[in-house]
Amino acid sequence: MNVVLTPVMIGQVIISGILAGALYAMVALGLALIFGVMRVINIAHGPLLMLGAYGTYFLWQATGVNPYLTLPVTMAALFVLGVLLQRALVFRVVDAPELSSLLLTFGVSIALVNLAQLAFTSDLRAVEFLTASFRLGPFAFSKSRLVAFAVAAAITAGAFVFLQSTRLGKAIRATSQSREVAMVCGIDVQRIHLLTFGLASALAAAGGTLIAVIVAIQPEMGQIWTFKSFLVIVLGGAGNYPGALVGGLLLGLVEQLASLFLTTQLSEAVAYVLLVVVLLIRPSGLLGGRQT
Amino acid sequence: MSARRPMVLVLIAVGLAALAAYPTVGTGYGVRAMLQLFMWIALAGSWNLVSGLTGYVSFGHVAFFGIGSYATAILITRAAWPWLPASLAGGVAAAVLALVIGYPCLRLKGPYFAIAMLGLNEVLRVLVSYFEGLTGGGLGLSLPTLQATLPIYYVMGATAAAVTLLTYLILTSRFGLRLMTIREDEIAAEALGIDTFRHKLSALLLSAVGPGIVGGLAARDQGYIEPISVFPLATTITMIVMVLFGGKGTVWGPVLGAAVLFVFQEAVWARFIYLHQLLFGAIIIAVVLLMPRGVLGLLQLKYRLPRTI
Amino acid sequence: MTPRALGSLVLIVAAAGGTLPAAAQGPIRIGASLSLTGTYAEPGRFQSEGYKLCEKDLNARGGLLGRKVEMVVYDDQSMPATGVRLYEKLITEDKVDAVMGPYSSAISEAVANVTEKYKKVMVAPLAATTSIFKKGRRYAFMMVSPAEVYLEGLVDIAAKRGYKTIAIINEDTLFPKSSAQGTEELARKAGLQVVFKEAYPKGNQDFSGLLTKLKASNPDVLAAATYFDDAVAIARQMKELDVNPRMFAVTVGGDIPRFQELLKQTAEYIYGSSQWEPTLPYPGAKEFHDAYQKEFKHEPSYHAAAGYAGCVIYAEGVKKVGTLDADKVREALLALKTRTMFGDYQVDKDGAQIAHKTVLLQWQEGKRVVVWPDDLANGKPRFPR
Amino acid sequence: MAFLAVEGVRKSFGGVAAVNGVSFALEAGRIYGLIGPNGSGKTTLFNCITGLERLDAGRVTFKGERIDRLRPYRIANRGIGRTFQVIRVFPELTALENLLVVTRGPRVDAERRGRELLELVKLERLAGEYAGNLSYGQQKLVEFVRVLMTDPALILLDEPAAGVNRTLLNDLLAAVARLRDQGRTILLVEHDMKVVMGLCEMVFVLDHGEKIAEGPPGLIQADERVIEAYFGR
Amino acid sequence: MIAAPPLLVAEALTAGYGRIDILHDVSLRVNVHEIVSIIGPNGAGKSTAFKTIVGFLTPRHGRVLFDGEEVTGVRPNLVLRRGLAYVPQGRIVFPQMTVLENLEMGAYIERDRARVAAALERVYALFPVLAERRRQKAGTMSGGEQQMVAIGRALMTTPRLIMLDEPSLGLSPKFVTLIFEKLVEMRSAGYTLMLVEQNAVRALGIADRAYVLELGRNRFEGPGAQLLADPEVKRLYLGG
Repeated sequence: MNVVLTPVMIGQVIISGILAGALYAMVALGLALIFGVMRVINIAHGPLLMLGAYGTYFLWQATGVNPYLTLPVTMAALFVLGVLLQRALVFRVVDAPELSSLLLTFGVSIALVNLAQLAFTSDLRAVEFLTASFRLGPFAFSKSRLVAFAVAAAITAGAFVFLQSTRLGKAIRATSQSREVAMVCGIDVQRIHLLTFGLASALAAAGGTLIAVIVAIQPEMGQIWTFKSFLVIVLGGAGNYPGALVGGLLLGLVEQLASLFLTTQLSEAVAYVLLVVVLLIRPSGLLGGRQT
Repeated sequence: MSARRPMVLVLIAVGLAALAAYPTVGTGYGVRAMLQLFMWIALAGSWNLVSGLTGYVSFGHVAFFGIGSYATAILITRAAWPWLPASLAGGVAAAVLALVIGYPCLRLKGPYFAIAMLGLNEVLRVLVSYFEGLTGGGLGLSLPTLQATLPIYYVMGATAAAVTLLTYLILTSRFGLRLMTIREDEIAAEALGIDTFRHKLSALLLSAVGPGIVGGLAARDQGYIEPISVFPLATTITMIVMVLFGGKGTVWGPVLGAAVLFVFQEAVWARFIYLHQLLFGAIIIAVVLLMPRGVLGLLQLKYRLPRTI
Repeated sequence: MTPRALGSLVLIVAAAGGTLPAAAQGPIRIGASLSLTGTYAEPGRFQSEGYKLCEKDLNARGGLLGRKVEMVVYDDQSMPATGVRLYEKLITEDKVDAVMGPYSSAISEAVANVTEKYKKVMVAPLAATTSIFKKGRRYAFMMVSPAEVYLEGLVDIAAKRGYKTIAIINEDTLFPKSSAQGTEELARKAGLQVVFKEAYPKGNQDFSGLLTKLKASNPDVLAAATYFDDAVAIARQMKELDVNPRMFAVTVGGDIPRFQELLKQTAEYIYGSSQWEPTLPYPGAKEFHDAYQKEFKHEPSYHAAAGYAGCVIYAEGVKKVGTLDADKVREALLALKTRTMFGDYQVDKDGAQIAHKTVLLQWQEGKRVVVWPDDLANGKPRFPR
Repeated sequence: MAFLAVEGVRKSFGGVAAVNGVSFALEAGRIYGLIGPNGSGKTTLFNCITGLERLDAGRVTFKGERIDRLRPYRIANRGIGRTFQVIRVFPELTALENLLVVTRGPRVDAERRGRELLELVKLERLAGEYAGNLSYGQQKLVEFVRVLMTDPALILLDEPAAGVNRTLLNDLLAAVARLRDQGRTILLVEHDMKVVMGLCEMVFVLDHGEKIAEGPPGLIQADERVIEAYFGR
Repeated sequence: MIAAPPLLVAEALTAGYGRIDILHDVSLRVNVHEIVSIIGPNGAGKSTAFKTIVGFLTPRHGRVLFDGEEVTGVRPNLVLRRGLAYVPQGRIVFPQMTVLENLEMGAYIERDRARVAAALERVYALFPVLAERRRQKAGTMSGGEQQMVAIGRALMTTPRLIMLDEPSLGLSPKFVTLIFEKLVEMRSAGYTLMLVEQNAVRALGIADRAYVLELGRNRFEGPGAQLLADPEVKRLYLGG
C-alpha cells in the first residue's frame, strides 16, 4: 500500500509547487504592499480575490469571452472597490493597535463573504476553460495552471517594474520606508494609502481571475488565500516586496512536497509550523532586514 | 468605595442566587441559552485575562476550547471518566497546551503573535484529525448518551463565575499590575525587573484553563464533537468582539459584552437568517471604529473609575 | 429568539420568565432546524424545500389527524451547537408537536440527545451514519442507506469486470470517512486489493500531491468519498495530471446536475452514488419531481426527496396509530415496511435503515444513467477506451 | 574590585557603531555623570548595561559578576535600576500603581512606601490619577521614584532634569544626593551642565561611541577634546 | 529692511501629544535670508515646535503664518508645496533607495523634468559626494553622508524656508563642521534656514537670530552673537 516515490513524482510535485508558487507570490504581493505601507494585515484580501473570481465567472457567462480577457476588468473593478474600502474604513485604523486593523478587516471579510452568498448564492460555479493538460516527457502540465503561472509572473514582474521605476511606485516604496519623510517630500500619504489598497485589491482580483479557471468558485473560497498570503509575506520578510516572490515559491514547494512525503492532511500544518519556525529564527523573515 | 462594597456584594449574591434558581422556572431552551451565555462569559473573560491585560492578542484562543473538548471527550469515551473530572482535566490539557505553544509564540510580537496563534489553532485542528486512533479523526467522537444539562448548567455557571472572580483577583493584585505593564510598556517592565516572559506565560496559562473546562462541558453537553466544530476561528473572533464591546482590561467588561452580544445574536439570527453574518461583520466594524475601549472602558476613563467596574 | 425568550433571559432575576400557556388546539406544528447558511447551506436548502413541499401536500390532502400541518424551520448555521439549542427552543419554547431531523450526520448526532431527552420521535432523513442509531436511542429513525455502502455498486461492478486494484481517498469528516471505511471493507470482501488510501482535510483545493502518489499506485478503480466541492476539484485535477483509472466514482457530488454543468466533458464516465433519482421506478417519484419542479423552479436533489419522504414516513406512522404520542408512533415506525417515492423503508429495532438502496450513476453523454443495482438500472456502465 | 565595570563594550546598528569599545569603572556610593552630544551613544550604553541591547563585544560586570548575557529583568533584580530618556511610565496605571508593580511583600507596606516616595516629589495627591493624565514633568518624577521602590544599589538616570521645573528640580537633586549618602551609586546622563557639575564627583565623556575623557567635573570642563566635541567650538 | 514682512510667524503655539502639552505659548519668527537657530535643553519642546509648524501636529492654540498666509495644521505635504521644506531629526533617508532615488523623491511634487535636473545639479554642486555616490543605497552610507542626502532632498523643490531638526546630531566633528559650513553656504545662496540644535555654540555662531526655549516656553531671543555672549545663556548651556 505504501507508494514508492520516484524522481518523476518528485519532479511532478515540484512543477506543481512552482506553478502554484507564482500565483501565491502575486496574490501575496498585494497583502505585502498593504502591510508594508500601512502595517495593516488585510484579512479581507482573500474575499477580494473571491470577488475577482466571480467577476470573471459572470463576465464569461454573460459574454462568452475568453475568461483571461476579463482580467483588466476585474482588476479595475477591484481597484475601485479597494480604494473605497480604504477611504471609508481602513484609513481609520492605520495607526491603531494591530488588534483594530485585524478585527476591522475581519469584519469586512465576513461581510463580503456574506454579501457574496446573498448575491451569488453558495452554489459552486466553474469556468470550464482550458481544462486539459499537455505532457512533456513524463510530466503533465495543466494548461490553466501554466497560463496562471505565466500571467501571474508577468503581473508580478509588472508590479515590480511599477514599484521600482515609476513616480507613484517609488512614492509607495518611499511611504513604506518612512512615512514621515514621505510626507515632507510632499507625498500625499493618504492618497498613497488609497492607491496601495487599490493596487493590492487589483492584484487579488488578478489572482481571482486566474484561479477561477483552475478551481470552482464559491463565496468562501477566499479566506484560505488570506492565510496563505500571510504565510508567504512572513516567509519572505514582511515589507520586503521581492520577498513575496521567494516566499510564494517556497510555500508552493513546501505544500506540495509535504503532501507528497507526508499526507495532504498534514501539508497545511507543515506550512504553519514552518511559519512559526521562521519567525522564531528570523523574526523579520527570510529576506527581511533587521526588525525595528 | 468601602461603603458601597457590601451593597455590591449583596447585588452579586442576589444575581447568583437568581441564576441558580433559574432552571426551576426556565424552559429547556432558556436553560440551554443561559448555559451558552455562561460559556461565552467564561471564554470572553479568559481571553481578556491574556489579551486584555498583557495586550498580546490571541487570535487562536479557541484552540484551548477545542483541546479541552477533545481531552474531555477522550477521557469519557476511552477511559470512562465521569464528565466532571474529565472536564476539569480538559482545563489541565488546555493549560499544558498553553505552555507548549506559549513558549515559542510569546517571543513573537504584535501581529506576528496574533497570526502565529491563529496558525497554531489550524495546526491543532489538523493534528486532531490526523491522530485518529485517539480522536476518531474526521469521524469525531460521539459520547455516550447522558442527560446532564442541569448539572452542566451549574458547573458552566460556576466556571464563568470563577473566571470573573479570577479576573477580579488578578486585576486587584500586583501580579495583575505587572501583567498590565507588559501591555503598557514591555521594555520598561523588563527594565524594572519584571520577568515579562514568565508573566506572559502565566497569563496565557490562566487564560487557557477556563476555555479548556468549558470546552469539555460543551462537548459533554452536546454529546458529539468533530474537529471542524470545536476549532472555528469565528469563536475566537466572537470572544474578542465581546471583550472589546464590554471593555477590555476590566472585570465586568467581558460579562457585559458576552451578555449583550449573545442576546443580540440570538435575537437577530431568528429574524434575519441570511443577514446575520453580515450583521456580525457590521458589529465588528462598528465596535472597532466607534468604541475600541468598550462600554466600561469609556466609563472608566471618563469618570476615572477603577478597573474593577 | 422570540421576545418571550428575550424576556425570560432579561427577567431571570425576577424569576418571572418561563412557563407559558400550552399551545392551543391549532395546527400540528412540526419543527426542524436546518443548515440554511454555512457549510451545508446548499443541501440544507434542498431538505427544507422537501419539508415545505410535504407540508403543502399533506395539507392539500386534509392535513394530519384532521389538523393542518405547519412546519417551523430555523437555521443552525451548519453548527451542531446551534442545532442543539434550536431543538431545545422548538420543543420547550415553541412547543412544537413533532420534530424532523436536521441536515448532516454530525448535527443529527448532536441534536438526537435533545429529542431523546424530550421523547420526541425524530425521523432524520439525511443522517447516513449508522452509529447514531446504535447508541441505545429510542426515538431516532434513519431514512437513507448508510454511508458505508454508498459505493457498493462500484465495488460490485469492478469485481465482476475482474479489476484487481482500488484506491480510496476521502475528505476527513464524518460522512466521507465512514463511506471510505465501508468501501474499503466491501472492496476487500470482493477481492480487490487496496493499493492506495489517503484522507485530505475539509476545504482542500489542491490535490496535486495526493493525485501524483495515487497515479503512481496505478489503480484500476478510484473511489473518492467526497462532498461536492472536492468532487469537482478532484475530477478537474485528475484530468490535469493525467490520472486515468478504469473506473472513478465519487460519493456526494456526482449525482448533482451541477456536477456535469460545471465539468462538462470532464464529467463523462464518472460514477456518482445517489440515494435517489427521479427516474427510478419508485411509486410517485416522477410526480414528486414534477411537483417540486413546479413549486421551486429547479430540479430536486436527493436531499429534497429524502426530506419529503422523511416527512411522509412520519405522517404515515402518525396516521397508523391515530395519535401524536411518541411511544405509539415509534412502535408504528419500527414496524413499518413500505416503499415511497424515495424507495424502500424498513428499519431494524434501533431505527437504523436496512431496506433503502443507494444506486450508482454514471455520466454518459452528459446524462445521469443508473447503472447499479440491476433491478433499478436504466443503462449499462461504460468504460473509457 | 569595581562596583560596576564596563569593559570594551561595543554595539553597532546596521554597520554603524553606536558604542565603540567603551570602558569605565564605578565605585560604590558615588555619583557619576555621563555626558556627550546627542547621538554619542549614552543611551545605547545604558541599554547595554541594563541588558536591553545585546553587546557585540566586551563585558559588563556588576559586583564582580558578569551581567552582560542576562535578561534585563535579571539585571534589574540584581540591583540596577534605571529611568528612560523618553518617558516610560505605564499610562493606564495610576501613579501609585506605577510604583507598586515591582514590589513584593505585604501590600500595605508597599503602598506606604509608594506614598512616601510620591510625597518626596510632591505628587502624593495625584497617587490615584492615571499616569497618562499627568504632565510631562510629573511623569518624569513618577518614573524617577518608581526606580527607588526596589532600592537598587546602582541607579542609572537618563536625563532626570530635562523637562522638570526648577523648584522640583532642586528637590530632585537633593533626593539624588541623599541616595548617594545612603550608599547608592548613581550614574546619570544629563545635559544640564549645572546639574552635572553640581552633583557629579566624576564625569565620563562620550563622543561617537567612544570615551574621550574621564575625570572630575572641573578638569573635564577644561579638557580641549571635550570642549571640541561637546561645547562645539 | 523693516519693510520686508517675516517669512514665517508662529504665534503663541500651545501643542503636544495626546493629553500632554509640550509647548506653551511659544512664538517664533523667521525673516527672509536669515538663519534662525532654536536651542534649549532636551525636553524644551524644540522639535515639537518644528513638528507643529510643519503640520505633523495641530496646535491646541495659536497659529502659524507662512509668507502671510495661515498654514496652521496644514499637512506637511501641502506646506511643502508652499515652499516650506523640513529635514527631520535623525538623518532619516529612504534606506532601501539609492541616493539618486532619495533626491528624486525630494522633487516628488515637481513634475517639470528640466527643473528637477536643475535642482539635482544644484544639490550635486553643494554636496559633490552625493554625485559620486548616486547609485549607492542610502541606508549603507555613513551618518554624515545620510545627513547630506536628507538636506539635499529638502533642496530639490527649491524651497523658500528650510527647517532642519538637529542637523549635527550624532555626526563626527569633521561632518559637524562640514554641515555647518554648508548651512552658511546655503544662506549665501539665498536660502532661508531655521534649525533646532543641541550644539548651542555652533548654532548660535551661525545664527542671525536665535531663540532659547526652556520647558516649552520662550526664554531668550536675540541675535546669535548676542546670546552667545549672554552670561545667563552661558551658565545654562556651557556650565560656566
